[in-house]
Amino acid sequence: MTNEESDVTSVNEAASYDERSIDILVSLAKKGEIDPWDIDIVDVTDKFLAHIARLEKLDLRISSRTLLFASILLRMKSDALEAAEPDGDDETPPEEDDLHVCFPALKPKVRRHAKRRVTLSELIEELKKATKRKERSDARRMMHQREGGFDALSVAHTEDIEKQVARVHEELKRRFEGHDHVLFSELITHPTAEAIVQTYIPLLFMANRRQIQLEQRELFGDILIKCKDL
Amino acid sequence: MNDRDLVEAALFVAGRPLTLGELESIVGPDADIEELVASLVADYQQRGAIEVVQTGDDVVMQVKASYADAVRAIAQRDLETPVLRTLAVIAYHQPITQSKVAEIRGNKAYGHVHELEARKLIVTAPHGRTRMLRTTKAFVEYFGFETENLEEIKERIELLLR
Amino acid sequence: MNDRDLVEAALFVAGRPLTLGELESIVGPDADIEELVASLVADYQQRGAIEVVQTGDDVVMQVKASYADAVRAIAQRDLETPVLRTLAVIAYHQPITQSKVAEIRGNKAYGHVHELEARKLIVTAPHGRTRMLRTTKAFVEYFGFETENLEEIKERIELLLR
Repeated sequence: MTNEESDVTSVNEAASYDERSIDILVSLAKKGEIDPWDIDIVDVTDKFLAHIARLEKLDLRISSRTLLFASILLRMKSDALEAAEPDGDDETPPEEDDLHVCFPALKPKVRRHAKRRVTLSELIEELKKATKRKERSDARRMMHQREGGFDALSVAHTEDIEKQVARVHEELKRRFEGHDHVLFSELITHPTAEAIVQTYIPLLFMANRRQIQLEQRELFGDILIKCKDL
Repeated sequence: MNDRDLVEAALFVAGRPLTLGELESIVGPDADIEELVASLVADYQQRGAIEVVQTGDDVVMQVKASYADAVRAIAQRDLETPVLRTLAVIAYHQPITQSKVAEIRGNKAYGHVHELEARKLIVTAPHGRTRMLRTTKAFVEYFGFETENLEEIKERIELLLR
Repeated sequence: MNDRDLVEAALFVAGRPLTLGELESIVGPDADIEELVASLVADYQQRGAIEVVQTGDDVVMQVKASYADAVRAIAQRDLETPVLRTLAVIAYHQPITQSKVAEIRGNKAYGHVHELEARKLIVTAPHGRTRMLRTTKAFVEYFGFETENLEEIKERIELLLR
């Protein structure tokens, strides 16, 4: 193995490891199970972007994944920066203004807040429920596999992207007649992973070619497609 | 076991307001819950430092106001001072955007808003790129305001400020 | 305000046993705390569903045993249901990796593991890219298992599952 090859391999490994970590963060954030405020988005994004700079020679599949994650993280970062305000600190509150004087006005009622312990039989009851839920989701997964599970990432990699771009191009041209924008959701008649990926990736290509402009006003919200030069 | 004592036990362990419906589900459908509650309210009024209060459908057991300050320190404080302060800002300025609250209270306010929402003391609704915050009925109940009207709550806070 | 009612209010809000020393720090050094407590114990014994019990230095206000089962459902549990369910999965499958727990319980399990570790009910140790989880002695005490042996705990759970 030449030096260059081993270099690429190690970058590859590091990248895929980083992607997995980011993957977890992104999926948690998507489901609303972590608050973007709990992670230092700015820091994570910067580290991730530094990686991208080293990924030029890599496999297209990794790059497109990377691009997607980077775009999500960048969006989170911009939202985070936008919302962030000059540091205030609870330890050194601002001047005694009306707000702090009003604090004593709020006197909660004094109630009992005792909490009881959970019993062993309650623990067992929850175990039964957890087992049932697991069985159900396993059954669903098996069913899905039988119906032909779909690997979204492999599709973009193996299919002819230009063909897909042409298809989306035609569709957009038709829809832009009389409209200054089209929503991503309008392009998806059946929201399967396959349909979404096969529409989204061509859009990225077209945006890159400055044929259209993509705008997402809310994180994970609908994407606004604006015509530039179709 | 008698029904009145069962209501008393339920209010004691709950540590929060229970609805007449919740009490009925414990005592059973045959009991006259309203009467049992009225009897407890009257009984507690006459004696000691604890009171039973009914507000609409809600019944709660709590320390009488005259003893509240003396034992506040020993009560497990369920809202820490910085969170309470953020809540005060929201109550006074509501409806107010989350970014405005963060401007006044610093970035920690985002965590506070999260906690206050989980405690159902405030509700948040999307508002452009930030969120609009306001207090809830649970807030009114928690602090013993007599009104749910936001303007009247603000007036009342303003009055207390003087 | 009288001293006896102050003791009553303190015991009510504490929701845990208070020592005679703690009560004195609330009521003041001039009061005969033991006498005030004895009077409350006697008073509560005669009436209702609540009792005041003194054991050595500790005084506690609690629901009488005969009412405890009837109101258990309404008392707040110190572990929320989803967290408890994750704990149950860990106890049954232990030692189990964090990623396996997440597979069974979903991504929320990461937060649950965090909480359970903070509560010292489980310990986690690095295991490749994930963590290996198991229950602790505190877990054994909490649920009243007679043994600390993991295999025996699992056997006991299996028995209860039937």
